[in-house]
Amino acid sequence: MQQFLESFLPAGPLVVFVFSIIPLMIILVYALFAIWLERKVAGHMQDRLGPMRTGGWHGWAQTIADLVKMIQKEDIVPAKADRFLFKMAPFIAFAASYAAFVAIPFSSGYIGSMIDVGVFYIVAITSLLSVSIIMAGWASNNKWSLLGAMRTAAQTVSYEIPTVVTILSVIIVTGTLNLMEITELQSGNTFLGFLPGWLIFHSPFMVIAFVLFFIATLAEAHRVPFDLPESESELVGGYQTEYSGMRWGLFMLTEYADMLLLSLLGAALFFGGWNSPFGSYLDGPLWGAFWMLLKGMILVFVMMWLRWTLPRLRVDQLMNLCWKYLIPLSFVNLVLIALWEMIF
Amino acid sequence: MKTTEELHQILSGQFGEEACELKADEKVAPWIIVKPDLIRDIAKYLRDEKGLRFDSLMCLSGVHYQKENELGVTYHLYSTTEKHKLTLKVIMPEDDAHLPTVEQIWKTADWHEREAYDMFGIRFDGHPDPRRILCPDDWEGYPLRKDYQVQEFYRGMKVEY
Amino acid sequence: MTNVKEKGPEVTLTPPRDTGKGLKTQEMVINMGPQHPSTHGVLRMELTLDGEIVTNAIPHIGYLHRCFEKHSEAMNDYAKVIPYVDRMDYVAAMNNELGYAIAMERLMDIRVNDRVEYIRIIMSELQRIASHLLAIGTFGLDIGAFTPFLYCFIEREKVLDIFEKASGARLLYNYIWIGGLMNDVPADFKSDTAEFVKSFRPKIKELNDLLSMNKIFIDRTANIGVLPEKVAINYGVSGPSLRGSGVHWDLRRDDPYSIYDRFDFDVIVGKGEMGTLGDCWDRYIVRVREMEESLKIIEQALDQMPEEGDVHEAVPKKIRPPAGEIYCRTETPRGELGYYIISDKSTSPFRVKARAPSFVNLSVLPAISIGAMVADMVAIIGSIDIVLGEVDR
Amino acid sequence: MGLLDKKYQDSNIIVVSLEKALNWARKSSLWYMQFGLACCAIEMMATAASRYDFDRFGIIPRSSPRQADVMIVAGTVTLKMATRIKRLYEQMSEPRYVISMGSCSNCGGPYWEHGYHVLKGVDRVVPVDVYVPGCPPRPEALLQGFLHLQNKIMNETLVEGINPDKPVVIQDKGGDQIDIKNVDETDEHKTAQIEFPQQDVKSKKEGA
Repeated sequence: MQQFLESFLPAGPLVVFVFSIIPLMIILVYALFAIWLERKVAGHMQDRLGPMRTGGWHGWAQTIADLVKMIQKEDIVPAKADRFLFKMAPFIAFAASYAAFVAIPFSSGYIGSMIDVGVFYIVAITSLLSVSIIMAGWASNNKWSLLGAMRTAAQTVSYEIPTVVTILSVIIVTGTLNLMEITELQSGNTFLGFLPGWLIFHSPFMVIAFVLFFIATLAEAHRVPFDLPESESELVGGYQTEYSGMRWGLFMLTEYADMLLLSLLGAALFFGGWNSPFGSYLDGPLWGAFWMLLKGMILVFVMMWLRWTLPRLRVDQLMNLCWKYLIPLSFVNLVLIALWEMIF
Repeated sequence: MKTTEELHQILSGQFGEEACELKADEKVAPWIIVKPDLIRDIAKYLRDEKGLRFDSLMCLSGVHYQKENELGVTYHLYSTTEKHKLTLKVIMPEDDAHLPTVEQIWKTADWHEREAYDMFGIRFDGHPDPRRILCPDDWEGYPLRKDYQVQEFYRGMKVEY
Repeated sequence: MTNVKEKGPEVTLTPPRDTGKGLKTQEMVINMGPQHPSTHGVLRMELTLDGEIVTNAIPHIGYLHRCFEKHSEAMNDYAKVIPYVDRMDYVAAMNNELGYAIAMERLMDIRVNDRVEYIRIIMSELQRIASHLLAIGTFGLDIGAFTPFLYCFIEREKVLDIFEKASGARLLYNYIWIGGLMNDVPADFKSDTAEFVKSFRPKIKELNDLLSMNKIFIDRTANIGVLPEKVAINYGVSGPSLRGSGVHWDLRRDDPYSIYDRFDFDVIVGKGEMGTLGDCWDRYIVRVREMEESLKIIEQALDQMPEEGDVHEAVPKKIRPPAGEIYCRTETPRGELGYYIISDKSTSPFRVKARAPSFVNLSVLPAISIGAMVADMVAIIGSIDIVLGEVDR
Repeated sequence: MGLLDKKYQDSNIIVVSLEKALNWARKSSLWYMQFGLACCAIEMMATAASRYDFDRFGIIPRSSPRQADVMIVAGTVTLKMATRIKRLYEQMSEPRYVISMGSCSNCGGPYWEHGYHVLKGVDRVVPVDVYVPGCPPRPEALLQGFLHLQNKIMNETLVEGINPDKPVVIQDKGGDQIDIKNVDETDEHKTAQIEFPQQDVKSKKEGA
């Protein structure tokens, strides 16, 4: 990819710039689409239509209008807020989730950086998100925000453990932390003659690992039934309560970017990443990007589906679920996968 | 199941003839007028006495009798076990309207007494939280008194249309 | 008149505690409402929190005090009170009208014919369903389930269509008059209602599948906000909230008014199936099952309803009740609605006091919410099902 | 307004196209504040529910005033609540609009005469953009109110002209054509200055 860019772009820095801006473009276009999709999905699940007017065909321009409106909104900083932290928080949040995309292999031809500790890097950098949320909650000088932020801190820290342990079980099988290599390992070979060589079909325990991983990422991305940080009916808006205009928009963008990030991570770890589901048919760098994003979007859709179906857990139940069920289960599963690896 | 007449018999036996007065000629249901000072004792007796067991206070209403310059409180009692009803009334002079609270006997009375205070200015002695309930704390006057004059402005907002 | 300013109870916070590790913790006062997505209107709660645990809760009401009682006294006709009665509990206007009409008819000794009675019963039971649907839907919303709320509203719209055909209004009807009805029901009323009853039964099942038996929903509502029987009676709690505590008490059966004694229906009580008797889930499920009982009553009433009868037959030309007073109570979807009406022989009421069920039910809130979490607080308020128009009047 | 508020003296092609785009964005994404006061709130919920579906127009609820564009004053405003309404309005970020839904918030409705505790019209406290009549208004009426508000927004301009802080008179000429004029401030249009009490929560100490 880099060579391809260098072939027609004159200056070196420009190549780097274009190279690094690609995930940002993907995030922005995806967010515009995903927010519209979320409203459409919600609408159709609820016997409604969702956005219909804005832009003509099925309200396709709805998110664009929202975005342009948000830019026009007044930027309020509460009088007694900690101004610096208050203003910084959304940027740190977005930076954290944007930076994590660098290790995601979008296709066989494009990955931001071939770092060997890819998965580890993603887990580490997304922890910054909870820092920014605590910053936002504390700086707002609003008790609802503070409660939301405290919940987030507890939730993110706890749910990182099952996430990491399930990722670890993938790493036992692959033997590498580099997501590109993990994806490459899943290409080509097939199981039982017809299943693609994705890790989820590797062993029955891998399915359990994926389910655990998905539940934990739901909590990491603050989606229903784990959307306690911003739970509307309890905490008004959680840590976002005092944010208006584009600063709030950045938080929204981060939330959706996070969904995509974790879905793509799930796709790369369990569903073969950019590998085509039909072996070598429809393969190649461009098709690879298509398959990767499609797999990610399917997981994002499942997250939306859950959101409009399930109620919300309480904060102590959330912790119970994590510490009493997910963590022990994921450890047991890890051992079982390790045994499976030793035997077969 | 006891009628108001029987209940009046029991009450006047317990608290004396002058404590309670039966009004039986009224159209729908007769009632008993009791002395303000005794209402708490009578209420406790009515709730706890075997065979009476008025465990539920259905309603507590303040009334302003402007012609007589009197304020009244009406208690509608009901017994969920014995299935009988009773209406008690307390009449007080307008300028010195206070009576003991029954909040400790029926918790229902808590908010109803606050409402009666808010609307009529009747004071309930011994109420744990005697403040306005519906109108704001800095409201002037007691709205449901018949001679109530609405204030012109409230915190800078014009009240009249 | 003196301007009396009373201060509320001073909120006393416990002094900061030293946890021994250099950290100091203290309770926090947080203001919930009047603008809050889950306070069902303009209720304001002053919560004292220890972390997320509620140590004290003080409800503040009166943000919707619309002077109902003053208006009733100011009207020069008893019939003019009915629109204000509607606006008291705006979710169950028919039941409010019925209560007021029955109280006035008892005071004036008016008898209405059977057709009027049956139409009234059908209307008020349909209203009960509509009101419970709203209560269930918003309760789900409080717990975080958005979709059941909209499913409930779809069904509710069907009921409102029936009302609209009969009275012309969607929400506040002024339909039940003293001594009769505003007008007779339209010709297809019977078939419309029968069709609704038929289509609604499967929807209750759907609702149960989606919400009532949802594991997360049960976790959130079972064992929360337990209201023991004795406390409930002492606080005067009524309606589904009381029945949720296992008390067999329904004015339709125990103190029958109108023609409720002609129908066969069960009084639903909570059994503590998912947790403790009297928890939020019990109060919730009582409402769901009560809708089925209402359907039963509607079906029987539709069968028995006479075809003939003038709905204006007993409407008095001039409403001038004899001097006297009455306390009359009926069962609305929220509980015991009592009207205390004093007449002084003139054409306007001397005093109308409404004993609003929500007002009384809400007063139990501080007693059952201590020790709950903020999220439970929302569930408890939702399960009591208050309508602020009625709390504040 | 936030971005280019009255920076230009007269309009030119660039400004006109820009303001059209900006107006379009604002009119298409009217997020209303999720709070109801009385009966009208039930109809507001019904409008947001499946049959009438606010979301078709891009109208969704936000529970925090900071992120809301429109405040629907749905129901009777009492004097006790009026102070809160004013505060909520002040907490909203510009550009903000107010729809007064129902007779009560328009003028006091059925409570205009004897309602000692009812504010006779929310426009005494906050400036109102659209009045929706009815008691309560049908959902269609509320949607119509939103369409009127959209018309009004489309006629807003970045150049000096209408001063939104002063009272305006709107004349609907049918279709998308409406005429907006400033009128002189009279007693009738003046919004009341509310004296806020020092502290609403009666605690002495701030928790956080």
